[in-house]
Amino acid sequence: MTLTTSGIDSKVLISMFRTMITIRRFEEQSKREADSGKLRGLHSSIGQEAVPTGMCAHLGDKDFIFGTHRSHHHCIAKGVDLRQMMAELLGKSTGTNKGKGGTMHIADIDKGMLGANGVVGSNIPVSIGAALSAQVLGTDHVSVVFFGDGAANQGALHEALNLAAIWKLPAIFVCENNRYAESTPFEYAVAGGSVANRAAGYDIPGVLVDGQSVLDMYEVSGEAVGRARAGEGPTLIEAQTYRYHGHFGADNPLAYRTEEEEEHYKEKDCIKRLTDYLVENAIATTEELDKLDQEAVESVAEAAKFANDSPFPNPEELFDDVYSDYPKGALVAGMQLDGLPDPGLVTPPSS
Amino acid sequence: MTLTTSGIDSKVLISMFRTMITIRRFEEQSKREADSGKLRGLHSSIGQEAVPTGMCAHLGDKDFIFGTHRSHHHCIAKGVDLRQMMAELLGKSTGTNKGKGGTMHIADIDKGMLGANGVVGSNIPVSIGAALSAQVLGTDHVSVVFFGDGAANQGALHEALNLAAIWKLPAIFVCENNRYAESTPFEYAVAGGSVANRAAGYDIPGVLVDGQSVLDMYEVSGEAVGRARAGEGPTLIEAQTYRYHGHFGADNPLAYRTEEEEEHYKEKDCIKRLTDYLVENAIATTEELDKLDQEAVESVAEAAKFANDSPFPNPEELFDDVYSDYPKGALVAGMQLDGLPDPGLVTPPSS
Amino acid sequence: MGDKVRKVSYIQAVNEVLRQEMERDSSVIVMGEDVAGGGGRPDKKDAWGGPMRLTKGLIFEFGENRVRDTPISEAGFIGAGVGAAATGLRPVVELMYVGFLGVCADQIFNNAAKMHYMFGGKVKMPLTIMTATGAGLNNAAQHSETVYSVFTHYPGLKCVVPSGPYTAKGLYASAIRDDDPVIIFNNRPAMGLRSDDHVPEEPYTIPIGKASISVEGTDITLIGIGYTTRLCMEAAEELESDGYSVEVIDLLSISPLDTETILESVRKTRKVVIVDEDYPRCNVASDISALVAEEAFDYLDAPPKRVTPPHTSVPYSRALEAHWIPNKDKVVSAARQVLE
Amino acid sequence: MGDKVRKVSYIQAVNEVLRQEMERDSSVIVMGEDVAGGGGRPDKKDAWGGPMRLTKGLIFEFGENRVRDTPISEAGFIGAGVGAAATGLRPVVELMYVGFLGVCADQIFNNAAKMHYMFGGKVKMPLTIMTATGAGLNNAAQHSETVYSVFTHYPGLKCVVPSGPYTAKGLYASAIRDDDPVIIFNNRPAMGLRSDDHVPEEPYTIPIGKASISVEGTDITLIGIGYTTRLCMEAAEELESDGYSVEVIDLLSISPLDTETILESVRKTRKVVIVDEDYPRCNVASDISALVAEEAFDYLDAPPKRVTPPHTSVPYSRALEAHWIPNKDKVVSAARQVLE
Ligand SMILES: Cc1ncc(C[n+]2csc(CCOP(=O)(O)OP(=O)(O)O)c2C)c(N)n1
Ligand SMILES: Cc1ncc(C[n+]2csc(CCOP(=O)(O)OP(=O)(O)O)c2C)c(N)n1
Ligand SMILES: [Mg+2]
Ligand SMILES: [Mg+2]
Repeated sequence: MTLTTSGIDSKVLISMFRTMITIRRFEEQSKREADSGKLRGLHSSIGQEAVPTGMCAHLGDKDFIFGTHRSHHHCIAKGVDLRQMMAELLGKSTGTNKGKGGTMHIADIDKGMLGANGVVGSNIPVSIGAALSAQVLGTDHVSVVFFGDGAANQGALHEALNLAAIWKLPAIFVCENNRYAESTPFEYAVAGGSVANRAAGYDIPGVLVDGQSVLDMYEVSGEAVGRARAGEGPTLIEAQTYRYHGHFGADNPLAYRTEEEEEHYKEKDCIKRLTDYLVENAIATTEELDKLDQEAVESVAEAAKFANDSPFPNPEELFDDVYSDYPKGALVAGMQLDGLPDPGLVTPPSS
Repeated sequence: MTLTTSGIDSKVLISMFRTMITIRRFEEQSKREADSGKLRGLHSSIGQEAVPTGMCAHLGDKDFIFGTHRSHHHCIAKGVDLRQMMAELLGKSTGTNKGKGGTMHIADIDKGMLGANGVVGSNIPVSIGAALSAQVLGTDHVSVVFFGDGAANQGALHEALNLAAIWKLPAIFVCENNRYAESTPFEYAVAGGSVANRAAGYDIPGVLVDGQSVLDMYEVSGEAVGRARAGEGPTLIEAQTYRYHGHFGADNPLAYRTEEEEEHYKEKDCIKRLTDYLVENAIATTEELDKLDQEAVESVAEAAKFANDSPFPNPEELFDDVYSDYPKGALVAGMQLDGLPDPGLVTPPSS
Repeated sequence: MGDKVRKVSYIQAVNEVLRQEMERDSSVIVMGEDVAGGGGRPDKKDAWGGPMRLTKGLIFEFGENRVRDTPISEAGFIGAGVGAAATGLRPVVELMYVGFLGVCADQIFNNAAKMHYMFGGKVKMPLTIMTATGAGLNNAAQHSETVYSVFTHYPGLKCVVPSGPYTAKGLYASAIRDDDPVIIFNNRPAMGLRSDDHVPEEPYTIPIGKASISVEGTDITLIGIGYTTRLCMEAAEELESDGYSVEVIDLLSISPLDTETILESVRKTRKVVIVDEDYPRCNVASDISALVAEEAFDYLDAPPKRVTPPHTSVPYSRALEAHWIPNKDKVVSAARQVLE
Repeated sequence: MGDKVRKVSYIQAVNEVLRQEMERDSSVIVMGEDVAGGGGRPDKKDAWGGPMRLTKGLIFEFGENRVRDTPISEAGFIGAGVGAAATGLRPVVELMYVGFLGVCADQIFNNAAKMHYMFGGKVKMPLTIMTATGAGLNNAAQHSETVYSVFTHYPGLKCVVPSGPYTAKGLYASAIRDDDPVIIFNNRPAMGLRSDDHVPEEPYTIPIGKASISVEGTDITLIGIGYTTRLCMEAAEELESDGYSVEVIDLLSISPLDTETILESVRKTRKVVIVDEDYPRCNVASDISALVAEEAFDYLDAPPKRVTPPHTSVPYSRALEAHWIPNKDKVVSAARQVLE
């Protein structure tokens, strides 16, 4: 184990670099797929790579994470397979969710990724349920939920913080404060101007961290995870970050934020900063990092090929998995296929 | 205007005494009516009289208040007619709500009492809507919501605090912390052990007050109302109080709390303390106060007589007020009366 | 039969099955407001045993880890139930009154109901929610609702409505062992009642998705949901004394719906009355009426008929509520209209 | 007619009526997430003009006091809408997608719907909620729901479903002027579309509670709800080329339901198909099917028929979603079954 000036094992640093660059390349590819009309409703995580990367570096497959509508970075940081992810984005039967969930619902229970979720704030209570399981079953697993600054205004957060606090659950709340909820600025919507400060009301630690620094993110995450595993209860982390793209594909963010602001955050780009750190501290050379980047590009390309080559689900799969033990078609009118166009002919309606 | 040592006009003090003693006598009578089988689901406010009394002393008919399942004291403090209240409890057509609402839903818009509400926490967002009206319409009216310590755990509070804070609404949040939500102790359910402390997270004033002292309650209420009227935004008040009876009629509170605790709070009884204060400071004699008590007893008795003598609503009234402009019976199957027993024959089912 | 009949109240039956299922499977936990009562205070545990006393005594047997009082934050703890169900527990969560569904509906409709489907079948959701329904106790508009139709509307949820102690015990056992989210609707006015049914002490299950025929008959089918089955039985008695042969179906499950049993019965009797305490628009009675109309059209001798409350909120005054709620007389009068 | 026809998109029609109603009555305000966009930042006002652009430009005309961006806290701001409506304002509040109803349902079902009744008629509730429905855009299970049946279930709420720009403008005006809570369901896939309907510039209203007959006919009645009326029209064209005379009803209001228009039409045509994109259990189509079966039993030549999605959540993959959603072919095939 080679510790660096940051006190972090160099293998971990390299691995975090690989994760972050993979997220970025993956998101560039998903944008290309979206631009070519193959998926809609993409919420890009570019710019926010460091947050889940620093956290998930402390987690194993049996620890749980929960995401949001913007969750590709969470999935990748937790180790979900890129090919299955991309296939899911394209609605293919080989996807993580067999094409049933799509970009806002990717889940992979084997990797401890318990789901992106399209309803803002909705996953926060669910996440403490996983922490409750750990506590009741006596394991030392932890549960981490990621959510946005906008989600911090949902009552669900308040209820979950309170429950996690009174039961001392191994639950970690990570607010990715990217300064906007759609077009609405954080400063306008969050009274008091701080999510981390809300923790005091529940008598739990609240930590503000530079979410563009994976080293900082790694450090505060380690403390929170350690506390949770030791039975010392929950932590609320507010990670200051930024999304480089619009809220979704067609959104032009300059309608509500300035170029100067964008530049300011891109200056602090998490990948750039880790690159500089690794090179300056001679933990890796530019060439080595380029090679990792190249590998990321390749695995993303392979994932894209896999996804594009994969078949769509059969129409009958529509009726699967409504219930775990339910006879297909036994239900009500409408549980049969008739008078339908060939799915091959379906063209994406214009949005 | 005669100011007393407390700095409060003696007329106001006497008037607050009258309000508190009236609430207590009213609640004693409602218990008698309940015991005789004429109403069910009574949540007695005995012990908590000082909280709305101290607040409502600052409010006029055009200011709004909002209550909970336990709201008789709020109604009386805001000036709702005792006869109509009692008639409502008995489900009579002369009630505040024409018998449609009952104990958990008493409302009187002319008096600015916008409703008790049976869903815990539900009225908190509604109350900021009245504050929004005042702000949009440019009046100087304020809106006050009362809620319990149990309600403080509902996400609705968090959302409403945040909204009131960012919009600087003339909204006042009064938590009547009577230490229990049904049988669940405050210390168990509220992380951090304080509701008032939660205010800091929203950057608004949070005030802890002895809710058994109507003088203290009057003082902090005056400050909050003044701030609200001046456009300086919301205040969260936590008033420490106690309910002397069980959660509802049939509840035996000694199953979850101790006699010592009950004694401790009854020692600090709000009426007793105000009586002592008034007599000690020679603002009123015991005889004068007894006379006010006697008047309260009489007006409650008169209300009870009025209510008992009042008719039940006609069966057809069932269909009224579903909509403001809706042709009766025009709807769907079931909008007609047939095969029905005479309402006079209806005996209360055993609970 | 005589002394072999074991009579217990609805509440006792539920309490018993909860205890038995918790003994049987250590992953079963119970959560809700005051389900112990005393919020874990060592000196005051199990003060309430649940608002309806369904969970009385469980904390002593299973401890605070598995029997949890919750703060009043239904979205929080029902959401936690969803997460716990997805990660190895079988939570039984109490939503005190169904009228409070609005504060936690997102957790039930968007997460509990959809995750299994949305995740491609890869997550199981063995969550049981129990809740109280029903008017008749003068509790006014927010505390007297039935609204199981709303849950029935959502694919992914299973909904059961026990009609008495016997069916409650069997349906609870099935619900808790089921890998899908099941909502159990307990009619509050009927919860304190004993019935004459024998309730075996040993555990048993009643299949979800199957209706039961309470009485066989040939002239008309009366369909009850939960306690309205009792109204149907009383109505049947009266109608039988008039010489009619009445079949009564105890629906038990409203989702999945046992369309076969319904259609078979109606094809035989050619007449049907459905009794549903839920609001009349878009309710289970409409569904069954439509089903019968569409699938047994050629067999019907008269139009199907629904007995429901009017399209109004539940009024407080007993003088009004008595007219709002379905009762035996309304069922008899509807049946007579169909029979004549 | 030619150049007299003023064609505007659904979005433009709604934007226009909001502006006109705000001009007409200073107590009308608009609230919701990003309804201006920019959260009132002076330099970035009206960045979005609402997630569906329905409120574009309103902030410039009416200012921050009457056009309010809200934090993401639907229970909070819809609850505030309830309180504002009870105290002198006429709020128009946006619930971005109807699938989010679960986070704010308590405010809608327990407060907005019940207060007028529960308070004995003494409080008015002139609240308008607008929300987006509809599958077809590959937005998966949580962002593609229709679920207007759930709102229809609750007494006290009025529910309208415009079928295009013309009906949207008239129904919005009625909703905003109505003293009861009205929920307006906008079908998202249809919102960007223009239609050939003339949309007068001057304000007009369309009565809530009345259906409209889009085409008269004598052989069969097709009933559409919102955009499914368009499917019915397309199907009617195809069926007419086969020689059938088809009547199409554009329901417009689902609560109150115009039972008279429905029954009159069905008594004439003796056959009916109802097209509803909502989940099939306890939905509006069931209600209408039951209504027709019960009230027009003797007139029917064939059982009523419903075209709905299957009892599943909305799948993401376009390959599956295309089979989930109702379309013209399904309507035609259902109509043929009924006609034959
Ligand atoms: C309950 C709910 N309300 C509204 C939305 C619509 N919506 C989707 S994303 C979003 C903004 C979320 O902002 P934030 O939580 O900061 O996350 P970010 O998009 O910045 O990652 C909104 C309002 C939703 N999905 N769910
Ligand atoms: C949303 C909701 N959950 C649960 C209940 C049942 N309930 C009624 S009163 C009550 C306790 C309320 O406690 P608190 O807010 O402290 O008020 P208090 O009764 O002490 O005045 C509960 C749980 C309810 N009415 N609404
Ligand atoms: Mg954000
Ligand atoms: Mg309390």
